[in-house]
Amino acid sequence: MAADNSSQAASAPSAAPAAPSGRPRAGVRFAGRDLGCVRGDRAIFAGLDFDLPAGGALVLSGPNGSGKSSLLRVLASLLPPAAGQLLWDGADVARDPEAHRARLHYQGHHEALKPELTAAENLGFWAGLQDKSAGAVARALARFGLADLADQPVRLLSAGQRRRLSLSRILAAPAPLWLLDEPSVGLDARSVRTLEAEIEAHRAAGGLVVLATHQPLDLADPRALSVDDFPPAPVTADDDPWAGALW
Amino acid sequence: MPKTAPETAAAGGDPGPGLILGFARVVARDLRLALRQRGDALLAVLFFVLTAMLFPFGIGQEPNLLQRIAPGVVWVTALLAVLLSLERLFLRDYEDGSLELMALSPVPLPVIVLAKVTAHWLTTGLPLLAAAPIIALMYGLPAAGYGILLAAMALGTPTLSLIGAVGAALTLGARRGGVLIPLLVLPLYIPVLIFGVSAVDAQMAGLSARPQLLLMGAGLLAAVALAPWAAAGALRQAVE
Amino acid sequence: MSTQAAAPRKTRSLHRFANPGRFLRLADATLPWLWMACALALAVGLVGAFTAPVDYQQGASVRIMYVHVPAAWLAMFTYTTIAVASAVALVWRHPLADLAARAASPVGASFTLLCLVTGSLWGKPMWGTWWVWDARLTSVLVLFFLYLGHMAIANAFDDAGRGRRAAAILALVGFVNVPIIKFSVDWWNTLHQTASVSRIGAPAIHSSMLWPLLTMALGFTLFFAAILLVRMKNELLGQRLRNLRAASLQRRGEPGAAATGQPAHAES
Amino acid sequence: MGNELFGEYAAYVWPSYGLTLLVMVGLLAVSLTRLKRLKRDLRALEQAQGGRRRRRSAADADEEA
Repeated sequence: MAADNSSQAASAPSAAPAAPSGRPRAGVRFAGRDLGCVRGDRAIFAGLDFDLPAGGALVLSGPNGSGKSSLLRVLASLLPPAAGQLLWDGADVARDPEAHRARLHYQGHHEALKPELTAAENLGFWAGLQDKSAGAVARALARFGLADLADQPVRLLSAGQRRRLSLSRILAAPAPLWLLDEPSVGLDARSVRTLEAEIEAHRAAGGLVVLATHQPLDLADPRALSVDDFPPAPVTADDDPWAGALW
Repeated sequence: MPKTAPETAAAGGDPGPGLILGFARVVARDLRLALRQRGDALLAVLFFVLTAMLFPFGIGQEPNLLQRIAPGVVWVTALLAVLLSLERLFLRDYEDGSLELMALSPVPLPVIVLAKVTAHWLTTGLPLLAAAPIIALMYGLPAAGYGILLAAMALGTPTLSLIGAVGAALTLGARRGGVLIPLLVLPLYIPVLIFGVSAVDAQMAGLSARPQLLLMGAGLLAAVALAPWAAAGALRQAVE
Repeated sequence: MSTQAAAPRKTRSLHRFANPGRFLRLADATLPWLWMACALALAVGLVGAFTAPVDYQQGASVRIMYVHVPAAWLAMFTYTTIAVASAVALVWRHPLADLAARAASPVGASFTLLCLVTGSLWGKPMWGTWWVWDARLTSVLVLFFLYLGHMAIANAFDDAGRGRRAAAILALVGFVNVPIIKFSVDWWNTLHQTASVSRIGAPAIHSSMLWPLLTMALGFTLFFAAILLVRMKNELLGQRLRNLRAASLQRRGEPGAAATGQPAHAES
Repeated sequence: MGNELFGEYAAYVWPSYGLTLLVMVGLLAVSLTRLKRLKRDLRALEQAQGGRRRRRSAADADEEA
């Protein structure tokens, strides 16, 4: 995928617009300009823009395969965008990927848990990579009601319990940006409410959340974005670079 | 420095643990995982001893012939044993999503690769080192050769694991990735094999094995410097 | 340039190769000249090869040198080209470099095989065996496996781009290792130098034998350049075909999508 | 051009040159036939997607990537 730099000169980011909700605190802003994504030889979306202030929640919607997961992976810098720019506080994320990775938690479809290790050991490892103490792990487990399962090998846990354990990984080490790919799948009603409470607490503390979900979560004034509204320009568009070249 | 949650939430993530701490934590986890399923390390050693035992059936048990081919057999079978265990280096983490999170963690990916290779060497390379004298005994290697054989393998097997890690990382997500690793990695193993065997041969011939060991040490340092970086690049592609 | 207006965006297709149109026109322009130069060089080289004096020791079999050495040179030259193209592809993400590496690999492998076979044909009259563990032949044999590994991993992925990038890393790792392998094989060869295998010292190259050799090498290189351009066109057209097929599949899934380039809402 | 050309090693010299010719012609044949097939498929697909003006003026602004 050719990371195309020449087009950025044309859409130089203007000064970040004032926080719409009139919040006095000049919190951080997370924005995307003209994002394009190619996975394999297929263009997933193009020309996608979004803007998320501190404390904001962006809910991605769209049918399966419309690119919600791909967008989340682009935001997590796992998948370099084929076009466009990601801006954190006005600064291009690509310029300092380490800093961007340090400020986010990504929760994908996989739970990244080892069946042989216990719940505490699994969480302890991930928190350890963020240099967090055992205390933070215990608190995170407690918040998702897993305190008594701490010493259980993960292979004995149910799918729902594993899902909650995976989500509690995010609470163990605070990071401003949460990227959640269908976090509520497999959770029972009580856990969904816990998840919503945690997200609201995170937002209240000035954090940002981008999540893709099919089951609606009731969050305070979420911003909606349908990835479907940014289909890639079909290959045979007028600006076809092949025109007049073949024969 | 006590930071209340809001500041850390708004300001930015925490700087990760130091490189050494991050390295140690990954090694600790991998070793704990390996201990919980001891099979893999044992399989590698069993394969090593079993394959080395096959040669006399093929070539005959004529003592000084076996003695002459002893270093070669030990090294080739050790190399194949390491090769067999390479696929599980990243595959399980790739499949259960751990690799993505490691790529996103503050600990740099090359350090994580180095840690995983160290854990792999401790669970595969070291047992081979322990089993090598048994095979040397079966082949009647003269006593003088054991020390050099172990020294050479101590320098060579980590290099094999490091180069193998690049092969394992490259084939993640490929159709029948595991079958591909030998084809990618074996040509790169040839220098280690040549110097490893010639170190023991030199010792047998009464010459000093210093040049061979020095070259293998240089090879190891080069591998430590370049392989994690190349494997990390391959892993970044795999988690896209 | 993409406009921010709410009107349907005229974004460029994301499959931007470095302006394939220009490369294809450039290739079409240079190919005839390349083929002519290649044919000329080979013709002159062959004439020179067959009129050059025969080496007193090896007799006429030395004439094999005029294909064996250029093939060995091309094997190395192609691998270097692949390594450079891979570096460009990985560092500057230049899509054409990716394609060049993938297109060159089979050509390199074929000439490496040619070099091995002609080497053994050359060695047979002298040593009575088809294969001899001579340092250079063994290094070329290892290089042949590096080529096979490169081709295998380039095709091992469903996603062509992923395969090319993985092959690029392997090419760089392999390129770093080639001198090390060469050094270790030379070391190994001198150690196990059995009496019967006399190192085939490069025959004293008399000038009348040298210029045909260089001309043949030039001819081989020109052939490589021409075949590379043709194979790169194949890769480009293949990619284009896949894109068109993918796009038409996508469009068939869109009820009421206009035929021409109007971006329609993808229902898929 | 008598004996030197053939000499007693003719059995080795000619196969080498023959093989070189085979490799070169083989590569060329494989690549050119594939090129022809690709062009045929592309032309068919292009026509199938409606009569786009094929020959665009050279002044068409091919955008630099």
